[in-house]
Amino acid sequence: MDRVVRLVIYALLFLGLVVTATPLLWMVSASFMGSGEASTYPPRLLPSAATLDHYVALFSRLNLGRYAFNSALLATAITLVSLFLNSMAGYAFAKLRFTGRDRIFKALLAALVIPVQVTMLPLFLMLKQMGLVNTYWGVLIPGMANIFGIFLIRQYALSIPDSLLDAARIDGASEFRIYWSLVLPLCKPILVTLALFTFMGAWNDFMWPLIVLTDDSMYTLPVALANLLGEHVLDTELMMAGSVLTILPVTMLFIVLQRSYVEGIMMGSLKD
Amino acid sequence: MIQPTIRSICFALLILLCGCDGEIKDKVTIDFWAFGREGEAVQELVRDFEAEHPHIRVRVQQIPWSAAHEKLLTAYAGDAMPDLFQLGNTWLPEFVALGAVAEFGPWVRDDPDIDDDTFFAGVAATNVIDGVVYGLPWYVDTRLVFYRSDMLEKAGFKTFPGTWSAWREVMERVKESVGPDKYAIFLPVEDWTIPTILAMQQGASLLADEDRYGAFDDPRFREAFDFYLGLFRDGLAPSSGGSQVANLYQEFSNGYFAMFVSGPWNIGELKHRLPGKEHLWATAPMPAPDGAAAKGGGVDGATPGVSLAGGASLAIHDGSEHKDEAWLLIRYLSGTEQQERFHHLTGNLPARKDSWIASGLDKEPRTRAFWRQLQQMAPTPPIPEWERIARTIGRYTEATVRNTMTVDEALASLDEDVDRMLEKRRWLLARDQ
Amino acid sequence: MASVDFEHIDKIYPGGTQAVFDFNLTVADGEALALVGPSGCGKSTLLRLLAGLETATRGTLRIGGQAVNDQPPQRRNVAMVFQDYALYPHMSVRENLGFPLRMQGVLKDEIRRRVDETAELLGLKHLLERKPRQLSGGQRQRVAMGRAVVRQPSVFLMDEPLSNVDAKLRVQIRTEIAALQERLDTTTIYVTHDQVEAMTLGDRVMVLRDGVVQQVASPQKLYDRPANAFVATFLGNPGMNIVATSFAEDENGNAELDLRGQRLPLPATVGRDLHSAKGQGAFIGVRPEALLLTEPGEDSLSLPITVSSVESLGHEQLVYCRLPDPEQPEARALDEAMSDFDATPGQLVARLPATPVCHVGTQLRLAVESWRVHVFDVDGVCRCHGLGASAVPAEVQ
Amino acid sequence: MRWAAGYFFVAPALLLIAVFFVFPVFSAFLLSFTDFDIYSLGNIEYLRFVGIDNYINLFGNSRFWTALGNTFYFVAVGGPLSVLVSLGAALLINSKLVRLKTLFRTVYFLPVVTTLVAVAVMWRYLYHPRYGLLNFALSGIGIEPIDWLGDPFWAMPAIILMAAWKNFGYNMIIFLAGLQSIPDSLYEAARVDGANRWHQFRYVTLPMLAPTFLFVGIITMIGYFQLFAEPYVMTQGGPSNATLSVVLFMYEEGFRWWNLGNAAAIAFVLFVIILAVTLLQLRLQRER
Repeated sequence: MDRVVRLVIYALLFLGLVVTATPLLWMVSASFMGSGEASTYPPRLLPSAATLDHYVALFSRLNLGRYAFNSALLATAITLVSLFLNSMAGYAFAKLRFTGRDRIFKALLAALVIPVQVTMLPLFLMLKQMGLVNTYWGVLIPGMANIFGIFLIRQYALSIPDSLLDAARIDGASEFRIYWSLVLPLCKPILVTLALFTFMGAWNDFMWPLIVLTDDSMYTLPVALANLLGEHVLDTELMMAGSVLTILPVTMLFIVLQRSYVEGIMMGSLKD
Repeated sequence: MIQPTIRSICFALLILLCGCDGEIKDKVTIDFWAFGREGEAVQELVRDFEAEHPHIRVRVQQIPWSAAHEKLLTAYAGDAMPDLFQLGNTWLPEFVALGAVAEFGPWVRDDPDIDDDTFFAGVAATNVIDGVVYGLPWYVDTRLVFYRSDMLEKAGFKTFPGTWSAWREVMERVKESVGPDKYAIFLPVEDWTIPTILAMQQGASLLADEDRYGAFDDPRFREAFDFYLGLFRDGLAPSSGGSQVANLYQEFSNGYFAMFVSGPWNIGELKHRLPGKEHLWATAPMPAPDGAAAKGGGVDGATPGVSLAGGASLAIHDGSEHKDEAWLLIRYLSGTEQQERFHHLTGNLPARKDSWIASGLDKEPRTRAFWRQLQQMAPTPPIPEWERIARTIGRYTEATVRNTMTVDEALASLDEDVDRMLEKRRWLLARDQ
Repeated sequence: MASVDFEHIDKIYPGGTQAVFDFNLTVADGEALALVGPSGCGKSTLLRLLAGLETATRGTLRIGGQAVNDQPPQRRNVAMVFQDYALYPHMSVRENLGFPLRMQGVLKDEIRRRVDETAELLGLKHLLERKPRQLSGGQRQRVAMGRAVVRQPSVFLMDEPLSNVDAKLRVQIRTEIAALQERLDTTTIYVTHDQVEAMTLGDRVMVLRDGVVQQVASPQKLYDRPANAFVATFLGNPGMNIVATSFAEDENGNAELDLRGQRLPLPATVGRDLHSAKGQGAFIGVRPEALLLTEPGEDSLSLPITVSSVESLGHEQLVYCRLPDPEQPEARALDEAMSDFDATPGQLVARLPATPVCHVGTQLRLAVESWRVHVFDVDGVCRCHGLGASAVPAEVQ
Repeated sequence: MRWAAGYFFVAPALLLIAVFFVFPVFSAFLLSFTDFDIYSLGNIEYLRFVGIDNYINLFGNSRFWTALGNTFYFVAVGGPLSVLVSLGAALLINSKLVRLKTLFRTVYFLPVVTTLVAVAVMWRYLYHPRYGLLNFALSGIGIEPIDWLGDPFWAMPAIILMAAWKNFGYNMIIFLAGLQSIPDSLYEAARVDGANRWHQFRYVTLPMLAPTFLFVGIITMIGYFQLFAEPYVMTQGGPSNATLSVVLFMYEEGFRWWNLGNAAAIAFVLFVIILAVTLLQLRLQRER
């Protein structure tokens, strides 16, 4: 009985594996095909002769290096800044006493239901007033503080024993010192997770950079890719190469750090 | 341990974030937005321009046509307009109304190289609003028919027809000869240009009362619309939309369809993408409606029916700090010689007539169709809302092609939608009177 | 080194709970004071007030004569050892020990020297490069001590420092701490809920309950002369037995107690102001070791009991027994008041030698020498230690 | 003094959230009562206060209803589908009989971290009616080619399918966490009480997963209501508006045609819907 069940389970799991991985593998494969090869019947799974032409074209003609740089720059900046600000706030909500703390925190949680699209229109007008449309800052600023990040850090910081903070106070550390030399190292697991979350979120973000950036020298990869699609919709293989390059960095990052990423999701969901 | 690293990364980031816009002092940099293929090709011309004007640097940004209108408006809304930009000439009224475009008056008047007969009249007219010049035509564009001459021949036709009825007949014959899996003509289902051209050929005005209201219940519009829909209904065109056609050129070459209606850039594309098959395809002006009621177009095929006065103009952002330099570049790009070069690079047709004659385009068979067509052009209504109205026409066209709406419903809703879009225009007009 | 003064300290938390009521105490320079009481009695609050982790709602706190109410923790020069040690988990032992010095801006070489010195003192030398999670419980405890010692504070604050150490080790460390305190001669305030620790480590012991001081005295005195029934039951393991009785008068008008019909004479000095209490309830207290399985002598009283359970501990046995139910309803009402100091009405525990073995259900008589009986009034305040001739009036707190 | 520290720590984040989130939310509310458009951007005198006209027009606009209908379609079909697939995958992986758990988990999760735009671009090609891999695979089992993105009937299912592929890994992880938090002793107790596999699933696993279900349900629903990038990249809302979502509609109104007043009204309607459905879900959960 168990053997039959086991067989069925494995069959289903491998089916899932095929369904999940095939599109991605095909994308990689198609990116190495010669022009027009992906649009044939029956569809080809592997290139007849692998070529790097499309990758070369992306970097030489289509400026992909620049977009990758922009994506990396913005995602890194958003990650660092938001990590800093969110961890400060999350720690304070968990461990410091001040009037209205719990009420403010509840209000923040309630605000999670508001779809971000509501804010986009006025935000655009505000940034325009501040002269920040079409600048890196325009992409960066709205991502600098994030309620979910604060929540995640707070949940984790709750587990830091108060006595540790008190000990540091008695040992003569200032409040900022306690945060910097004690809380941050102690929160390292959640910080790594949140950093991954934020980085991937920023890397994959599409709608806001699409709205706020007009100058193509500042485009992020997804925006550039959508742009490229408008122009090269017929060049399947080129688009696949662009997609591969857009996906590759986050995928690598995930595979390397998948453990803490997955744990982070569990943490964010269970400690509700 | 890790802190110094983080700190130095932060610092480096700050420098990057602040310092990326650094400019070299004594050079003037002008931003130039160009769309699609033009954006790629114009770079070469711009390099020569920079060589001629060492104090000017031009940053060309290439924007896909599909996003161009949106991007320009976003840039306007966000105060991020380039100094100089290409502009579909049906969009010009919109940007003029917004005060985003600089007047060309003195420059054009004082220029010895530009007079009333330099450009095609129909196209030049789209750059003038209330008597003021706001843009200079860069290249012209109109829609006409590309067809597979071999397939037509196989169906028994040596020349392309000049009237709607004859056109219809050709399509029917072609369809008979290619069988059920292939089609006579390919028409993108959500397209607004072809129904609009057909309607303008019928003499429909599209909008009424100084463009305050939609006028799509006009029987002339209706007639054009019916003709257009008939092509789908009778199986002459595939009604499944563009997604069936992954690659227009490949499918055209495969004989999936025998005709399509498009603009001049496809001459270049077809040459480029279908090497060695030049003898298989040709171009022809839009057929004209039958009978004398038609507006503009000639009677029964003697002259082409009207088509859209399309094309792209070059305009200068009113808030630009480098208008003079931008004008220099425009002047350079609309010079006879550069127009010719641009044609060779992109296949786009020069806006200057003398460039046509100098390069013999008016004689070459494929472009000759355009030369003829360009004499027969009509502008779309010069109002800011046009682009949106045009897309709405496209949407309702699609709805009828797909049979989700009857023609009556579609046209009524179209009128209703357009009236709503024009509400602000009516208010503004009433207010300013 | 410095003395510590609490003057009229009140502490009310933001939620409105009052943890400390009008608290007064002076700890002399170099003295070791143990603060003991059940959890939630406010003893930790007092430590935290002194450390500067909480601010007093009212009153003045002095260290070395100087008011420190408004001083942040780092300016008070106190060191604290926490219940869970509060070692910084990401720092090595060396870094943990050096941290307070680093915060004071002590130079690197000096930090090194002093950390080494402290490590030597506490036998931590070989552990200096380890992280806290690589240490055993006892070693962690010692590091925590070291971190307090290294900065040479004027006051040591210890918040139940032994409660996380297993029982065996606890005895050892307890003596070490005592020796260390002796040697450093630093004013020490030691909070614990364990009476044994309090008794062994404190020069004086203070018993605290619900934010109110019950008694401050030397360990021996606290045990022998508890000021009230709470202190009496709290100290000792098992604590003092409390039995409800009532006041009465003999035919001569002398005050006496009526315990299940037995008349227990009270000394005249005590009896005088109890006259008015005639007929009221009272308690007597007897330590388990005072209950004897012998015939009552002339200066002792006898309690008829039934054995309800026996805990044999090898060298002795703890015999739980019941007194017959009282007849007077008012005495029964008094029983209920006993839950106040954690005693079960009618139940006694006797600490008896291992033999003869007692059996459940046996009816016995236990004898108590009258000088070992404590008398408490209805509010639990101790009125006298001993009965009859041997009686000593209790000090009124 | 310590209070000051608390404020010092939360101030930067709260300030940013107040300025760049809370304030815009209120502004959006005000904006939705004006006819702020491209004319007003140029000249603020052209701004009119129009009361609730934007909302009235919205409810009279058939495209809005289409967008709303499509969005509900996407949420109602795509949400449960993706949640069920996630649950299935989690149960399979969590099975005691399976080895290589990490491999399966990682591969299943991979689509989640990929860039939406890039995979949408890729799926456009997979869905190609004549050359796409999907139709080819279907032809293998005798199914006629489907014009996935070109046929109004199939376009939304195509988007749903892609979204399920992209998202199921995330919920799967949450379910896995939920499953792993069920103590083994419960299953052992159930087995001792004579429960078979199905009974164990029905009477132990499912009830114990209820809080996880609620959480997954709510975050999936909130996320799915904000459908945008998939149709933006794959279909631009077509064909025949079959994939026009509320957010795409808002984007078009707001950032293509710059009718910010209208767009703000759309955004608010979306907000109210999300809020209502969230409360409804919480309510249903509590009643159970």
